[in-house]
Amino acid sequence: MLTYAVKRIGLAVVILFTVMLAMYAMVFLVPGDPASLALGPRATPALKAELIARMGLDQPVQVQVWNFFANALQGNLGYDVWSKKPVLDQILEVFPNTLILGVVALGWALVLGVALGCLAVVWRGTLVDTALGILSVSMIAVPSFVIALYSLLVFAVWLNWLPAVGAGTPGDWGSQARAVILPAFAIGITWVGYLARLVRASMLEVMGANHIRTARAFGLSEARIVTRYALRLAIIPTVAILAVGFGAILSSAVFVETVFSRPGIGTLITSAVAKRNYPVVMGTTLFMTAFYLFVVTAADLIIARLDPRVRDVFRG
Amino acid sequence: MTALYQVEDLRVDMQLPGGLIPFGKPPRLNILEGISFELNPGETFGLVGESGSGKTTLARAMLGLVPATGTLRFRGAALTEAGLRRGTAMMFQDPVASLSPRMQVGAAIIEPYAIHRIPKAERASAADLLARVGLPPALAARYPHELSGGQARRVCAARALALNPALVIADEPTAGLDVSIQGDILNLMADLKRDRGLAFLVITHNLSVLRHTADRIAVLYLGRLVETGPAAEVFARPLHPYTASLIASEPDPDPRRRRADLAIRGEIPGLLRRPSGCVFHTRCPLAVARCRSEAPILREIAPGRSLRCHLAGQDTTERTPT
Amino acid sequence: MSSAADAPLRRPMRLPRLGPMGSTGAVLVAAFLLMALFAPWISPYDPLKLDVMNKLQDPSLAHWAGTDQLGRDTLSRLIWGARTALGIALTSTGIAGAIGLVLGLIAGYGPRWLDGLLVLVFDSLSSLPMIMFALAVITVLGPGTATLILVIVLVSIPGYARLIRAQTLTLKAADFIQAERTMGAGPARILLRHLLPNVVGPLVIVLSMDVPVVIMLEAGLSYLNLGVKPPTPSWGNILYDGYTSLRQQPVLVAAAGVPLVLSTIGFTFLGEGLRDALDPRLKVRPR
Amino acid sequence: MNWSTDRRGFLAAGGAFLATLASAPKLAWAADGSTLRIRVTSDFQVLDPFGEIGELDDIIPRMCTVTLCRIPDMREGHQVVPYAAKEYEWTSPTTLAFSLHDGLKWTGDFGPVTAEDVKYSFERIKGSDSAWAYQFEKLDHVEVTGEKSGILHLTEAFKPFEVIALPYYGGHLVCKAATEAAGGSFTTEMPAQCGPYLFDAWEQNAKVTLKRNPDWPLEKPQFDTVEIYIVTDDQAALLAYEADAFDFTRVAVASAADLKANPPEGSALIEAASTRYVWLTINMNAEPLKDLRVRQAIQYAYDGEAVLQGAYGGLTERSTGVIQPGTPYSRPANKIATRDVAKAQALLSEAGAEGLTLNLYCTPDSVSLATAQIIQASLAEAGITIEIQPTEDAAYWALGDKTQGEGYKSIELVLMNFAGGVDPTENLVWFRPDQIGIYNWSFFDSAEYEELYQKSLTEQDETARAEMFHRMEDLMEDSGGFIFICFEPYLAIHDANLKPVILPDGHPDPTRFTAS
Amino acid sequence: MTVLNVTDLRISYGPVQALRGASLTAAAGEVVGIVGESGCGKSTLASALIGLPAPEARVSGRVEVEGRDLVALPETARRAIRGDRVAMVFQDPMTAFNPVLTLGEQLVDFQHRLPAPKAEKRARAAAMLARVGLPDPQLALRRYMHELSGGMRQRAAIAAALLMRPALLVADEPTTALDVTMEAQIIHLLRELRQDHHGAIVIVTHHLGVVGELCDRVYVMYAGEVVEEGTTDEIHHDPRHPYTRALIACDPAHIAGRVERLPTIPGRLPDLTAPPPGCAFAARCPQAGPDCAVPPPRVRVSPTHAALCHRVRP
Repeated sequence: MLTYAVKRIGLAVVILFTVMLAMYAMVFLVPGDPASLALGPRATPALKAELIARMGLDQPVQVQVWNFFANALQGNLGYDVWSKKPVLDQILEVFPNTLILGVVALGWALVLGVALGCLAVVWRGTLVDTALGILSVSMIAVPSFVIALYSLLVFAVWLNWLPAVGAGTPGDWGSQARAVILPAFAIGITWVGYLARLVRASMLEVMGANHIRTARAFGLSEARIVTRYALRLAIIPTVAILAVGFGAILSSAVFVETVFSRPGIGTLITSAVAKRNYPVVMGTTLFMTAFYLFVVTAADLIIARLDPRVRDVFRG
Repeated sequence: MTALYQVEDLRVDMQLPGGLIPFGKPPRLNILEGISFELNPGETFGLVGESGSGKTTLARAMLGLVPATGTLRFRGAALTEAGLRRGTAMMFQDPVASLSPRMQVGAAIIEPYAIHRIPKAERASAADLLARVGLPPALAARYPHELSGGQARRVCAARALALNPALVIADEPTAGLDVSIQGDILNLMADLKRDRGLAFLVITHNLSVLRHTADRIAVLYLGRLVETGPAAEVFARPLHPYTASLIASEPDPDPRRRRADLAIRGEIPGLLRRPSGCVFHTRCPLAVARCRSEAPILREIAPGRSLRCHLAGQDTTERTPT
Repeated sequence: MSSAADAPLRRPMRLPRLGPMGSTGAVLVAAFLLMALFAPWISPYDPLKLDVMNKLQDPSLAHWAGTDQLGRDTLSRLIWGARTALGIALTSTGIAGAIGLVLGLIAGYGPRWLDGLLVLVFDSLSSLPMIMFALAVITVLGPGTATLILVIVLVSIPGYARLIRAQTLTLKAADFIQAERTMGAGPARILLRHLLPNVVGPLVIVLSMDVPVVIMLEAGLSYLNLGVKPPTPSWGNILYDGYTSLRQQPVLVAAAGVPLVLSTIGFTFLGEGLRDALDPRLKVRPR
Repeated sequence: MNWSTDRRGFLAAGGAFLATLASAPKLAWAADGSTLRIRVTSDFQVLDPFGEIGELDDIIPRMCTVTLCRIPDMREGHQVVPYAAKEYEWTSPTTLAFSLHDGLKWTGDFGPVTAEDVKYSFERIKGSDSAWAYQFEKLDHVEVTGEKSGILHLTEAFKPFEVIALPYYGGHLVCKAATEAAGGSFTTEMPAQCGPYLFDAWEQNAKVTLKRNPDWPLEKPQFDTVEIYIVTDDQAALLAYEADAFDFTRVAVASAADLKANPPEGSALIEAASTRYVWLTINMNAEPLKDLRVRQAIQYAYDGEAVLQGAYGGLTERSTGVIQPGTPYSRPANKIATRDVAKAQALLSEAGAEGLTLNLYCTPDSVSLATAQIIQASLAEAGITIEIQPTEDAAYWALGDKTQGEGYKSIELVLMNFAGGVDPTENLVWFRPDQIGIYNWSFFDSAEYEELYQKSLTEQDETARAEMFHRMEDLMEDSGGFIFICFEPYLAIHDANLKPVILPDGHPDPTRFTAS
Repeated sequence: MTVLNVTDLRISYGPVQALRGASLTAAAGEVVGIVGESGCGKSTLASALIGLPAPEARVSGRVEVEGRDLVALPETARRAIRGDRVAMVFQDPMTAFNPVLTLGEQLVDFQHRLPAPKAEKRARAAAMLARVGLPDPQLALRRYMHELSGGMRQRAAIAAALLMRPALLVADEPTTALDVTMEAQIIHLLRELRQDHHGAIVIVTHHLGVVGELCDRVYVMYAGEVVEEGTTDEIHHDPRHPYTRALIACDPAHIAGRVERLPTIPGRLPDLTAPPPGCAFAARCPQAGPDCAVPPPRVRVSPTHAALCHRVRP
């Protein structure tokens, strides 16, 4: 298990480095120098010079690359060209909002998705199963930002039930909870569909396996078979997909946060794109990549705990 | 008589899969070592061994599908790609899987002609090839998954025959077949051998397949040849304790001849836990101290019979319960 | 257990049976393809023709879906929007599919070191959150259709390549490929004649399931004004126009969503139908 | 279709249970008059007056520090009134004497606000590379006559100085000691504050909170707390306003007609002319536009009426220059006032420039995009193809910037708008020859213009000044480098109980907001 | 004492009539073989013997274990019998165990009917593993299935089946997945175990060698029917049904010395969606005549020996 964990984490680190290198290389595709490009109207040469110096853009390329990596390893993702605040600070400031959104979205999707999936298994082959199948696929199909927009129009503007913008007042749980409902609904609905389909498929696959027949042959109760023998296996693809899903959800947060003007990683990055604030764009992307890799790696380690076969693949 | 196919001191190592990224050099695992034997034209050579003995790897090495060291000669000359490909053919253990799933049978069996760009005039028709293995021409329009187990084997045989090879390597030719059909395939192989002078290398773990078909057999244990010799002699008087155990382990359908005793205990060790000395010593009823430390070599102990055992020539049949 | 010989004759190349969901999808997809293809002939107006005096009209006989904030005919813009959406989606998934196919075959069939390298690149690319990576590229290259296609191609390749690689690795070890090798078939023949026909099936399924993702991405970025440039009609642009004109003309925002939702549903249904019919065990990762 | 009525109708029918879920109705200020919530479009970047850029950059110093004088609400004229200055007097055409209120003091032990701070604040910008250096172009020096008194010496008589320089941007005072301690400049953290409010909290890209300064000696502002919300999208802001997320927000021009017809309950709409002037830059240095006839063809083909209707909802009129209409200085009419497509086509064929394709750059906001698309359509009728290049802010501003490479020489058409000042010279300054490669993107290079500009600065006679300005705008139009589009109407919506104060550049001054 | 009594068992899956009226018995202390080729219905029969037919199967007839009819009992009652009075050794020991639970966890689970503390169940499991010849049973209890060798898995499967001392042990192809040396060991083990196991053992196999080595009595199945039954000796040395004869003749192990051509059975299995009304083997039978078109009688040759054939005379 330890070997597996070390290898899996090592792989994540290597991937992160590759991504960092790629993101950094993109800076040199920018026509003109990124510093002055970023400062915009009425920017003074002094400001530009200061920025160039702070971003280290006057150094030779290899020094820049080295600095970049050295800094990133210390958690220094560079500085916002406008506010001069460290990018990491900005990210950490808004990240909780996105994280809450992601967790709530995935959370309700998980509860409903697993429930629908189980219903489909129970009523397998019936009209209910077919209807749930069509419903799930439809949920997968509809773009989350369209749902976001329409739910904003209906529930916030038309019915005025829930706030239309923002993430609620810090410290006020009630207002934060109200603010997260619509965005989480919009993002999560796709995942209700995915999870329902996935749970149905993996439950059916596992329940048809030979060892379930063995457990039945030994007279174990159906409840015990499902909870102890089937679920543990059926949950494995769900855990794997949840990790990937977390990444995808954080990605779709870009649109949904913008629609709801909700402070978060998505609004941070879109406003940075609008300003060509490349350090923020790059820093945010790297941060989210690292976070995604963290989640996926953690999920893989969880899967390895759930499934002893996986960790032994690496034993060699 | 020159040997059709000569194997001398063959060795195969395999690379173990590392992680997802090749960190350093992945470990290598020895599969086969010191394999030497020859195959004569027109004979059926049986290669027997349990799963994990390396018999399929040996077949693949002989066909140049896995990298190997040692000397391989086909028709007296060093292996050439073209010579080998046109002179040999392989029948796989799972016949359906060995046919391209999206290719009709008719196209599949003339595939060798297409590969070697044989002029039309020299080609046999698909119907003709099917006829050679006793199948109706209508089968040419089927897809592999539409064939029964016996039909699929015959189709593979037809494909193997296309280039008129001198040697056909058959991997577990009867695996998965009911006894009532098993004979069909073995008879077909016998017919082809007789009518076309084909040599067969039959790879199997099932001794009973070889009993009636093989001219000579070789016994493989954990990547080492432990015994070779004429089939009749080996069956009648196995020299290696492993061979003897294999023969003795065959269950007998006659209840009146039930074995009282176990011929052999334990299991074949994994390739990662290859025993020192003689690879068989962990299960050998006769093992002595020397067997644990010193690896025996394969020696010819009588004309046409070789043995890899320190206790060479000891007649082990006495011990073999019948 | 009945032997394979008893199985009814099945032709693997025959058109798959799609089932009700897949058929619905196929009909929708066909409708949108026709709409995109014949946009110049079926759209009642020039989608770029302004008529500011008649802006934000309610639906009428003259303008079935009303007009937008510049007086352009919404229905015509929606029809041409199909062209934009499907054009980008099909082009980018097509290019990505082709490149992914080649890279996947190379990784799966090529030398080990190359495989390792490619897999690392695939893993890295697919670890980037798709939309954020798209935004990063847009920051560097500026928005526009070409950037959009480039981004989609870049982020899609790893998925396709990994699928093809996995299939190739499985097939490479399969007996029928080994059989080809024993018969002396060269890599080109094995790749083209035996591997290719067996890997394109899953690829087509995955491609068709990715089309709605791309449509969504195009619409989303266009909504943020980071996608196709105005005045080119895009469902995302129209949706944004509708959003900004919400108080004056709610029809616009409602109308833009209809083709967007119907087309993504159509492609998803078709993809699911294809998967169920051809390769039910194929796992499709959400994006 | 009437959105608001539908909504209310539904709510009425929807039952009390649903209504409890809905946001609380707007409360009367008397009940909770302590927090003011206003919305701006973007976050602040630099709080140092030296480097201020955007709206919030100006609002926060206005709240946390002081200016010598301030201008009233845009609807109440431009006459400045003393603010931090207890005494404020033009002692001669070139000298302005002031003394500061007692009790104004910096936070953090930096002591009282002194005349030395005034001197430091102004002189460090004067002649520097700050964007606001032009404000102090006519300032000679600041004479400190006492701890709290001093005299501003101008190089020549220039009455508009008090409007241009003092009420905003560079006019915000900074603490000399604190700023020097911070290294001579600062960005997002003010080293010392002295205004009616103090900076309290910043949620980046979301919200800035300011709290009442307990030590503020002058008139007490009405609100204990001011929350400034950052919502980029106008429509989102309007929706949020309707959901009672804030009390004051600017709204998109496109919403005006509907808001006027169906104002949200308990709301008031501010509709006013603003100083933001919009024009189309035609770069006469770009290869396809070097021929005056081509530029004039564009001026003739341009459909001004369609733009006003399509992009501005008919709320504003065609401008005749960069000086606000309705003022004595504005030019009576454009020379090319009516559209003439045939003439445009004739000019094009004369110049041999049929089938011309030009790039039109604009920022990607909905009004600009609409304007660009109408221009695109109207020029298409004359046979000119326009490729619209919506360009994000930063890249947009780099287009005509000569420090960004050679691109400024060849940009073709740019849709531009600037927030103007009060004095016409503040708007005309950007088209002087030395602004080529900075903000004069038309490559408009007129010696006569420069001469008139310099004269207009010191000319005291209004009529003579007006003559000069008219001539300058004629020169601009004749060059074919400009199409004057309009002055953007200013639209904001706010709680009916609130009385906002909006400065001429459209920025609100929250310190002066009152509520009943 | 008769432990198992199957009467006229019929099972069909949709249109396929997999089992068409099978009757058999097994007594305590006896090892009964069920032999036949693929498609003969023996796996269907094996599932029915432990009261676990496929969910879509339609079952009629009786399967009495210690007098209780598994077909008629409700599922809860059937479940109470499974793993307690009847147990099964499955064909593929790799997939027959849960891959993510240790062997110990599963063996403890399988004793859920036993009112005993977990530690005791674990000890019982260890003892049983030792009994079936697993070296170091304590270690084996902590292992996952993929960590055990094929032989160890099959021994573990047998241990699992014997844990509750069932009255009926059904072994479905217990040696098919194994190599010949391992097969011999498992046969040996089963033979050893029957000494101290007092219930009935039913071995389902296609391998005549396994039957010869292990069974006291044999039922030969063809196309969903029991075509011949008898003691192993009777079946081997005096087969009466033409199919049994052909089958035995085909087995190469049976043929002493070397032959040029091996015997085969021509033709193929009848279509079980529309089985012939008469003898199912008639189409492939060298002795078939017109009378074979009517259902053949069950002809008793000896008290223990009977065959389903027109040609067999008592």
